[in-house]
Amino acid sequence: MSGAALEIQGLRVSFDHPLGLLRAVDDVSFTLRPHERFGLVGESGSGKSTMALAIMRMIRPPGHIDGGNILLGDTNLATLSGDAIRRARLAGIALVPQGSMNALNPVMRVGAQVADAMRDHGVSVSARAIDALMARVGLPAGTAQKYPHELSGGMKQRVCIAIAICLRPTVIIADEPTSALDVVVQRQVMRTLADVQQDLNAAILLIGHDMGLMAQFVNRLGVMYAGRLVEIAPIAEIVRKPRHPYTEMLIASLPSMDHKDALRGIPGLAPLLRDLPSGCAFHPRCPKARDRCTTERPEPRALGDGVLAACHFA
Amino acid sequence: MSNAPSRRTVLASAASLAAISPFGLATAQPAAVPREKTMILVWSGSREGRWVDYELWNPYSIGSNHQNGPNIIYEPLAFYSAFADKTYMWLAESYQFTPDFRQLTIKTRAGITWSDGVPFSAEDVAYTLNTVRDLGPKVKWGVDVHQAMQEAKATDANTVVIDFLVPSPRFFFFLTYKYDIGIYIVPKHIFDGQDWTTFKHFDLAKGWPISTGPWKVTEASLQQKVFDRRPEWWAAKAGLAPLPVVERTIWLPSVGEQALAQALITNQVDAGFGMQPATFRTLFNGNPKITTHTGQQPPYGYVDWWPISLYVNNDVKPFDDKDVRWALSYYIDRGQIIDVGYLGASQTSALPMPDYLPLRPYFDAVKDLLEKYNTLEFNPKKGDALLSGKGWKKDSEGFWAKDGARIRVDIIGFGAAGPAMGPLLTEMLKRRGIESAFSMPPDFDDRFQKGQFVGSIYGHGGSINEPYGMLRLYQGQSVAVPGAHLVNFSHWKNAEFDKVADEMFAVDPADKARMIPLFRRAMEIWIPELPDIQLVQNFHRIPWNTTYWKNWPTADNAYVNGASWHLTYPIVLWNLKQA
Amino acid sequence: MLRYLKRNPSLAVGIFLLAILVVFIAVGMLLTDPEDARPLSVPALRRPSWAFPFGTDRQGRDLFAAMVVGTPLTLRIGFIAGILGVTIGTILAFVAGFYRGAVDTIIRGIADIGLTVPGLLILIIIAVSVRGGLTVNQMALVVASLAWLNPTRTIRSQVLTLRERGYVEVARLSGMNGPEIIFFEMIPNLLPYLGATLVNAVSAAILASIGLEVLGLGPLEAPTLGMTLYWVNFNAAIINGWWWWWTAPIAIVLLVFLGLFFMTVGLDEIANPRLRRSV
Amino acid sequence: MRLLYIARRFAVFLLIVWLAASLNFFLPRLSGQDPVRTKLLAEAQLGGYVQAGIEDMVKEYNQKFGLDKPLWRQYLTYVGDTTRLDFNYSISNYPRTVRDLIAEALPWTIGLLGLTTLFSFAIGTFLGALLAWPGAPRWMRYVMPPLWALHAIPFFLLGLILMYLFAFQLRLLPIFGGYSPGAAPAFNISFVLDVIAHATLPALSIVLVATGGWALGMRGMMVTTMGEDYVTFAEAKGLKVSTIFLRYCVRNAILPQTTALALALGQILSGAVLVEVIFGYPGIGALLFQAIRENDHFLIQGIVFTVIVALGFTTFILDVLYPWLDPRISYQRS
Repeated sequence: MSGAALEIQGLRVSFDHPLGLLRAVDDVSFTLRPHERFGLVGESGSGKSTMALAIMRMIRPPGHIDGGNILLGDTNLATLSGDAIRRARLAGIALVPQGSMNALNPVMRVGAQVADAMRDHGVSVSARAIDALMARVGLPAGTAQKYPHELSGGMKQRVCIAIAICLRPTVIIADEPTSALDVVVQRQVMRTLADVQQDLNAAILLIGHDMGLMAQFVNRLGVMYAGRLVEIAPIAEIVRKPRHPYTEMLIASLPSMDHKDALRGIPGLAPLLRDLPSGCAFHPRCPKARDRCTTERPEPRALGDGVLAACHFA
Repeated sequence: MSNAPSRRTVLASAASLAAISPFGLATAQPAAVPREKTMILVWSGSREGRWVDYELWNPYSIGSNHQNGPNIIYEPLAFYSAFADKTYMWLAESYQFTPDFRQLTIKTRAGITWSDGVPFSAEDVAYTLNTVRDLGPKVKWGVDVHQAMQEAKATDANTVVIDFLVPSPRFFFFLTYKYDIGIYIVPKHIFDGQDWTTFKHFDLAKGWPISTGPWKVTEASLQQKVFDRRPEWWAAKAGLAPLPVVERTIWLPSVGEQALAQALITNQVDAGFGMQPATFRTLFNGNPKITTHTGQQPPYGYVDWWPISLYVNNDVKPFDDKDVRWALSYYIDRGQIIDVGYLGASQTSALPMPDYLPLRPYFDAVKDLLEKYNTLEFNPKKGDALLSGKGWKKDSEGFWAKDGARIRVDIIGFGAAGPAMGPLLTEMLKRRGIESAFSMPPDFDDRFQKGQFVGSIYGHGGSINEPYGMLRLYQGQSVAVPGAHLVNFSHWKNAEFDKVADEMFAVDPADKARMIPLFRRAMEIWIPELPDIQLVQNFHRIPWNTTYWKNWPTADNAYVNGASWHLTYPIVLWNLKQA
Repeated sequence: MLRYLKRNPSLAVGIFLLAILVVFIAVGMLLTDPEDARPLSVPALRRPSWAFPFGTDRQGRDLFAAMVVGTPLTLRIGFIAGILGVTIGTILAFVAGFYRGAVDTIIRGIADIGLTVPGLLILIIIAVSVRGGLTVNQMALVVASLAWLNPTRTIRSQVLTLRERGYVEVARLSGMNGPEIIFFEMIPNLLPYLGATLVNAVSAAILASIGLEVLGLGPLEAPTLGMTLYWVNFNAAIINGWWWWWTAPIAIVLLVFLGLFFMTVGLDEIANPRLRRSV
Repeated sequence: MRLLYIARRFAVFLLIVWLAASLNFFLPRLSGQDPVRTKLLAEAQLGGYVQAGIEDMVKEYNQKFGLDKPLWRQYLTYVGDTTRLDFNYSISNYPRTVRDLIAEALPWTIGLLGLTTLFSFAIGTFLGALLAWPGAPRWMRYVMPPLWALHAIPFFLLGLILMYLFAFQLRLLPIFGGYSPGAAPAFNISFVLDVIAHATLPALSIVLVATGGWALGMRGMMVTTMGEDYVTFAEAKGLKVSTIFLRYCVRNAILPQTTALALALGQILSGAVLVEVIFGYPGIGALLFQAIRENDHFLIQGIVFTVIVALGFTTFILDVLYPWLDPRISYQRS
């Protein structure tokens, strides 16, 4: 389908483990339209970070991509060869790392870490251009000369954003960009992210588990469970009427200003990829679970208004 | 180029890696001499492969050692070869004692000049002896001359008259070069006014060191010492000795036995230093041209004047008892020591004297005593009998003990002889019930001199051509030689023996009629007492390469002993012929 | 345990090598008479044969017996010095690392300076100063005198990291005093690391003792590995072609050091799991 | 901030030097042996003829060396002399001064030790880094085990084996010494080649052993570094493999290696002493062994002091360089 910034078709990623094959991402498909902000939520271990790495073709042994296509515009990243995929990274599709990670090389000045990224893509860059880039992400002058340990968490994250946008990619993947940052800084970082998206007219895939943050930032939301995409819907729709029981419980566990009843958590634990429950992986924790759920795995069905859900009774 | 060391700080030289050549860089490279006219030898007197004393050509100065080169520069009044029992009168033409041995007149040879043209005269001899006497403990031989000599006067250009404090029949022999002993005669016009303890007598530009001998130092550095032949040598003109065929001899510092072996095999070197018996087989099949004093047969060398024994400190109980000493002697199998310790390449030694020609009559005089008291007998039963006779009994672990205390002989050793025999001796004693351990303390000499030992492996610097030297080693105290610092390593005291030794001191060594009975009387006391346990002769096993040079001193051509570090080495140098 | 070894090949190899050594010594003890390790027991300089599997040396020692008797002696020196070194090292490390303050700076200063000085030089000076010959036990003490420096430094750095860990804070808050924390909280967690440091200290101690012995500063009678090499060097065995005289001790020294080395690598992996992934 | 850091490090260096000097003064005297007597007796004994009047000669010499003064006076003069790098005469090699002996031996040890250490450090580190890198060539797998095995052997043992193989059996290389006997040192090619030929075996026995050690150390560090977040992000940035390998992984992994290098210098020198003694190499190691064997107080003091100062100085240089390598360090200290 032309016109999509990023299209994932039937992506499958699994890890070899002494006790058998772990399917971290199991036949996931979705489309990211240009200029769109698409959110991806799910408990930890649901495969969302693995998805991000798979899209960037950065899965290391013992993991491997078993199948599916990753269409960035009209190039299929899944089939790209070694150096081609390297050139595609950052130029075509860029990653903003997790806030908690020290993603910057501790012994190099931050400016140099932008410059070397561009140089390795054959783009020469002047110090003045870097300073301008820094300014665009809201960093004070002279930040380029500083070392990572001399910057605050928020500033470091903005440097990462600067790096992500330096080659004007069409898609930016932000994998929990504000984790471990306090709320004030969180807001500033998300504001920066939004501004840069305006400039670049790029699409953003925001991965995280903070439904509140998602609600304020993304246009459409996808929910991952045990390696599968169980529901996709426009944000307003999903908040108003979640179709998949798991989404329903996620939304319910959100504290809201208007009604004050007790918070309801989701019983049980995320399933171990080693021994997935049969049929629909959610059935042991699903209040609407019936016999059919335990035997037949529900495939995602379009339910109108751009909503998809993988549940027999949605 | 002045040889004073430049004030280079350590750190500066550490930084300049290019300073591989230390400041001792050889000056002008001496003119080339063909290899077949050059004799190259390696001597182990150096320090880890470097001639640290390359500036020292005054054998009396502190730190100097005549073995490292000065021994072929300063000619003596006379040479003595123990092997040939022959005296070469040299700078001295003749000498005459007064009957009471209180005065000695020496006639020096005329027509001898120093290498700077200044004539040699009796004045040089008198000056040398008087200065050595005055410096006393500050220089080598100082104390020996100080004790015996009152004054030396040069009555005319060729006569020196020496007056003694005590009758000294052996004084001229003491002056003579033999092995490591002899007085170096120095040029008065150079040495006069210098401080002998620090004067180096080394300056190639001035032709120093000045010498009457056939060898001139043309290069001296950390790496090598080069001597070139002086054709105008007086002795060749006087027909006393042939002009050496060797035109240049290069002396190299040793870096170890293995390097020497390799250098000999590859003909880089013509003569080496004393090596271990085992290495000779490798040398012979590495280079058939290599030979020794005894050709390619064991013991691969000649008997040195320094027989080795197991000293036992007679001050330490129970070793003051001669029966215990004899028991120890009976427990030691000299045959096994020679087979295992020296691979068969050695000889036993019944008395603490070498079996040289001039000493044979003395050995014959005590042959019967040695048969009665065989100092080399290996007879454990006799040893056991002696010990049990004195109340010792073997304890539960088989060690001899008396009222709770075991006999224990801890042996210390040094150099080559120590490790070669030490472990074997301790093993033999342990097998017979005597506790023993061997060690090689770095301060061996200090402890051996001070008597801080029970057992010790050491030699005897005593006799060469007459027995007095050996008797002096065992004197408890001496009346004849006032203030003499006595040796007596074994701390054995016997007044009767001391008297006989003092009596011999005043007897002319040539007067065999009186010397032999005196020696017999001394041995009748010494042998039954056995102050220390006799073991083996000491051998100098020196490899010679006959590729370029022949007529090395050998058993059947023993004109002198072949040690390059001894004072008699010039004799070898003028005897060498081209191969 | 066996299953675990499969996952940590280095440790397995290490233990296997040392096991070979132990078996060699045990079997050796049965086959030969230890007395033959003393000089003059057998004919000298015989090539390896059925009668003398490792050949004989110049002083009439049966080298097989010498190795069987000598190896445990060398190991004993190594273990005594190693264990002494690590015990002192651990105590000092905890005193310095846990209590900090002036004591820490002093101990750290001594350890750092001590480590910059080449250990062997000081050992040589000490060995030379000992009046009589050294016995095997004295040798162990001489080597132990410097063996504590490295353990002190390495364990102290571990203590510093552990000290900041959460469970130590919790232990302190729950009223446990210093020594209790050290014994019940910190040491159990440090055990694999202490193990690795001990094996390292033993290996270093053996190296130092062999170094001293080769220079002739060891117990001259004992047929230890180092002393055998001293006699090899003294008798210029290499140039005289008696190859069997030095091949046996060097082979055993190799076995000892390789065994200890692989054990250290193995123990390191336990102490630092990240290393395990990519052996 | 930088000057304060350097000043503090220099103060530590001076403290080490002072401690070394004092330790160095007392240690040789510990043995209670009288070096002058030992020297004179050894010399007298050389000739087999024991000099009369040894006691008096000893007094003379003691006076000349200043050994007859009370200990504390000796210590004061010693400290004074040391500041001027004048270590008095060498007793066993009189009349040569200790400083000249050291000046002659130091270049050899620096040449042998300096080059082999840097060489093995560079190769070892590079090999170790490559080994941890998944993209490394296959044959790397087979280079490492032998190097690891070699690392377990002490220098001098490998030296013995190499000596047997190359010098004795194959007669390719000289067996002993710093240069062939009789070769007068000069800056011509033949002498330099001669020195290189003599240094090959000792150098090989050090390099082959040390390289394995550095490789192992580096491999461990690389494995840890490759797991760091900034390496993953570097990959996400689409950097070239070489950039990631060199500027991100190796650049960070090498930091602990350099500290290990500073600490290892002391032990390397210990090993080198034995290599020098076995190969008769005219360096500081052999000189020190001879000094200790002859209990030459001044020579021991001079050498141990020089060694400690040299090591202290190298550590000081590494300390000062370290912040340049790792910016985080200087930040923490100020």
